[in-house]
Amino acid sequence: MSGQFIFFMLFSVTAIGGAIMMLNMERIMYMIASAAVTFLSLAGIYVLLHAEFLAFVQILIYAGAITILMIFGIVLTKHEEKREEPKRRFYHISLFAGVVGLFAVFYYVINQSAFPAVTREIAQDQTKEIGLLIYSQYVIPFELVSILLTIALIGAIIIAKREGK
Amino acid sequence: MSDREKEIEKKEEKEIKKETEKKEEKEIKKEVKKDTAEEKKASSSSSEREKDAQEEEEAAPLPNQDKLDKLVALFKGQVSEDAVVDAYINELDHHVPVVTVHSDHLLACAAILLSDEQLKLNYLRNVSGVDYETHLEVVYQFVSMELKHHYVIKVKTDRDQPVVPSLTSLWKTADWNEREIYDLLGITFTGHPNMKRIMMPDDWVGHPLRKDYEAADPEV
Amino acid sequence: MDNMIEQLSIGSVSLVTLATAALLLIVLVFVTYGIYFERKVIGWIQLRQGPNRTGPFGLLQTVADVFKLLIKEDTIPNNADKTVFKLGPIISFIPAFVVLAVIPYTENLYFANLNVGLLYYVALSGISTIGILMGGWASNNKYALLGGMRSVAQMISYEIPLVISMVGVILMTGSLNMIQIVEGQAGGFWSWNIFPQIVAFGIFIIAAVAELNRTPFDLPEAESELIAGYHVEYSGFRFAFYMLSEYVYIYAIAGLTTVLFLGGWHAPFAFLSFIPGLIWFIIKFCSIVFFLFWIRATMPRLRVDHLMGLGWKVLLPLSLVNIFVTAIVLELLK
Amino acid sequence: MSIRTEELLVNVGPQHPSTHGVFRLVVKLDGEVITEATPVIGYLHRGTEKLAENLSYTQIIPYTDRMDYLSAMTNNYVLCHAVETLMKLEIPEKAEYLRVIVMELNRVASHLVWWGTYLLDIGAMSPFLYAFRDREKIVELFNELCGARLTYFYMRVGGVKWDAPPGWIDKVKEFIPYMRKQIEEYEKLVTGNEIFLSRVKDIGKYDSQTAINYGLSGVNLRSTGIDWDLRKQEPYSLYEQFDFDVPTSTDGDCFARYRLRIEEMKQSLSIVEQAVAQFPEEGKIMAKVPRVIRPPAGEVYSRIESPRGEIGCHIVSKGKAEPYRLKFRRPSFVNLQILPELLIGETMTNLVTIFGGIDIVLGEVDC
Repeated sequence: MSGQFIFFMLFSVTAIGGAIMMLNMERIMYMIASAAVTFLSLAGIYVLLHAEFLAFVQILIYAGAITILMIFGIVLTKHEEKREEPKRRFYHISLFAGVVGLFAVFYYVINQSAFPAVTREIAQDQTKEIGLLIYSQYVIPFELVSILLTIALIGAIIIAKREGK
Repeated sequence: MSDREKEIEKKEEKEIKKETEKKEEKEIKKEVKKDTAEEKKASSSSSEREKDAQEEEEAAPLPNQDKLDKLVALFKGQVSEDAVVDAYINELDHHVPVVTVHSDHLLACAAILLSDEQLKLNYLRNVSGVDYETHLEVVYQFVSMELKHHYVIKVKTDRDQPVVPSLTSLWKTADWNEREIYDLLGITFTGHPNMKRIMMPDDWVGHPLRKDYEAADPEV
Repeated sequence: MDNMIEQLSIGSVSLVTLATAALLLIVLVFVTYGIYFERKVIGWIQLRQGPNRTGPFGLLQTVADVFKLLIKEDTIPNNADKTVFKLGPIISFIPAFVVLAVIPYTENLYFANLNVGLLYYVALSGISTIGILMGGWASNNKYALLGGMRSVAQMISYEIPLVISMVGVILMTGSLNMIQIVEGQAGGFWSWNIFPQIVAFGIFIIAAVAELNRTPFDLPEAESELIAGYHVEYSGFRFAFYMLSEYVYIYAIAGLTTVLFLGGWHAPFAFLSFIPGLIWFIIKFCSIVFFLFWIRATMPRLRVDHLMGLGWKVLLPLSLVNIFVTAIVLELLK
Repeated sequence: MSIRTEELLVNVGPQHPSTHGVFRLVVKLDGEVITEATPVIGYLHRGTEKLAENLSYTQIIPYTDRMDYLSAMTNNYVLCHAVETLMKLEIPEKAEYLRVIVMELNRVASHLVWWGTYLLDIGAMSPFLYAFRDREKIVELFNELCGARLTYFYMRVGGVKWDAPPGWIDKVKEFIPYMRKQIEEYEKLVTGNEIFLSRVKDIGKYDSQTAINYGLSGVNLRSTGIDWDLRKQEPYSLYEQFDFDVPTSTDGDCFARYRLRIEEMKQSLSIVEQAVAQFPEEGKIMAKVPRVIRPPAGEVYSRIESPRGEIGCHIVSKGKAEPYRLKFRRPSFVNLQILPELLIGETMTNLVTIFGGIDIVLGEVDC
């Protein structure tokens, strides 16, 4: 059992655990904390995959910025502390069946498909590699994404301004 | 932090002070006992004092007499004949003209003080309430920053149902001052936006500055 | 780091543990005497003595203070969210300590030689903010909440110019690796990044002080407005953890500044290089720490809106311009 | 779409480092912006006015020390002055000189405390300690003169209690150039600081009309351009003899008030300088006053310029040894009224700046 495997198990369990906690927690603050756990675990898995750059960007953006943004929203706005879940037996059973079915499908597909065993040389300087790829092969999607984000930013400003009036 | 320091300093000071105070107190008490009889004679009601002042006026015209006459004429002419209850010159206080106004006409008179070109009393420097045992009195000290003169306006009110119109609409200074008078003397100012106690707790009973006020604990 | 994960043996695990313990010890000693030093420096500036009672020259004052905090009764406000309240200081402290791993002291003395060292620092230091906000929110105190919100707003606003000002340095070296950044500054003080990147240095220092929540940017804990800000309800060792993470960040920022701008362990003149690199590092490090204490004793506090304005309207555009100019100059010199 | 945000009700005080005493301000916050502010006072109410009705005039003086405890000398003076006006007393010249010297020194000391604490509120800690170092020198001078450091109980009806001890006047003489140098240094340290300027400029602005309407006095009034200083307008004591300026400004903001207080310190020093130069070595320090002071029946309102503005004393006497009614017009109490209006629309940070700029002493507000 290699260290890599132990850490992979650890991170995947915390990632899934965080996701489940997030759905089941009652207080919003806890939900966000669980989400942050998931984000961090994912970053850990990235590290295991030798994608350090991605891992720390993941922490920076998701665990840092987005989580804080969400907490901000919650702290500043009024929200109900608890809400009563209506008990729907049939709903729960069908939900459970659906989840089991989905798992079965995934398991079957992943088990069946043969992944091409390409062994790629791990780049020494990934940051450089990513930069090169973004600005050569993927330049158009990259620019499109930046346009989209700019539009979102402007939209947010416009909404906020209208609110102010 | 600054406050704590001040507190400590205060304490130090107090101890020294107490000793000196005590000594002096003793001396004074001795004197007071001797003179109690005299004091009784000397005490006179305010109305008597005002009469005395008026008599003096007739004897020789005092400085500021013209100012007082003008003001009285102004009130009588512009507001009402019975607006002015009393008017005299307070010799002891730099010959300041003092006019006692009827409380029904206070607001109108005050508006004149503020607007009249000859008066321009735009600054209300102080409002005091006095309990004369027979009645309550509110004393307004006015000054004009432009013309640099000083007037005193007084209003008398009943002791059991003390009501005086509020001057907050004309001078914001009056706001807390009137609240303080309400709190300590129990005069209600009609038209005041927030007639609540200011110094004492909201549920306090009685008005401490009244002469017949009895402290909850007389020892204190 | 990669190697360690792959060859997880008892030997390597114990080595890492030992090294971590050593680092923790160094940091704790730094914090202890950093606080002592701060109080002495500020005392000296303010015509006071500073601590001089506990131990010789008051050297044990901080030890006594920490001991007091540790044995103090642990109080949690009644209406506080207990779990989050307890979690806050820990979440705030762990990243503060973890970021120290990538700071190289000399070419041989470092804990992790990470390719993306700088990014690692920036990413993890952002997590502390969550701890602060959690503490502020969970205390169920209005002042704490205001302080928490302020500090988060401030830290987010200043993280951006902080990172972007680093980009200039990254451009100069062409690497995110801290050791390579220092190597790039070898050969006399004129080749240190502080001179070609003087604008970035200015932005970095301002943003760093803001990140540290220290005067003149100590709005989150502005005692004259918010009493103590986000940690107003904390006492005992939880409070100690918040304080500890604050001082560990001073350590981290001072180390980072030395590495990024002051040439790390390199001597300012070649003939002085007989003095070991670690000494140079410590000298530079200490002068940054002193600088931080010095401005604390001198400056009044900034206002919230001015702070935000400064961050977004001045530092951010300036740092972007700095990148732009650096890139053009580098391209021309190629 | 609308985002519902909560309004926060914050109690600033009665225990808060920036309220300079037990003052409470109930503040409604929308984010960091104040939408409503309600001052609550009375925590330090000691009933001085009621107590005074059972005390002889000399016994009241120590109570005045405790009103504006940063400027006890002016408080002493206003009461003595009121009684002296009633009794038409002639005060010996030497006593008046001593009174002017201590009042002006007290003004400097009071402004120093204000300066230090104001900068502490703004977030700079060092000036606070510098200010207290220099105030200490004044306090020491007072200590030598009257044996007290804060509540002096120095003046009496008819004069002062203690003559200047030998060498005291020389010490005051030495102090003046020292203090001038210090003030210069303070200005270098603080007045030009960009952060400080951005904190106080255009903050807490009001115009002269508002100031008059609220009955503000002292620096709070003069910062709006009104040249109104009772030492000039209604001269008392020896102030007519001295040559000094009344600094005014038309800006009406916190920075104007800051500058005026610094300027006032300089003017006070120049008054002290003239007073010690003309100081008569010989002469009495007490007028002929009966052992029990019994002013004639009558009414008087005397007012002087305290460091915080117009402090007044309204006495109704019935010819007894105790006043029938004694009312103090406390400048802090009147000046504080404008606070709620100034705070609306400001942030929490400006609250501290504006509140500090008014310069109140809680002992005086509650009296």
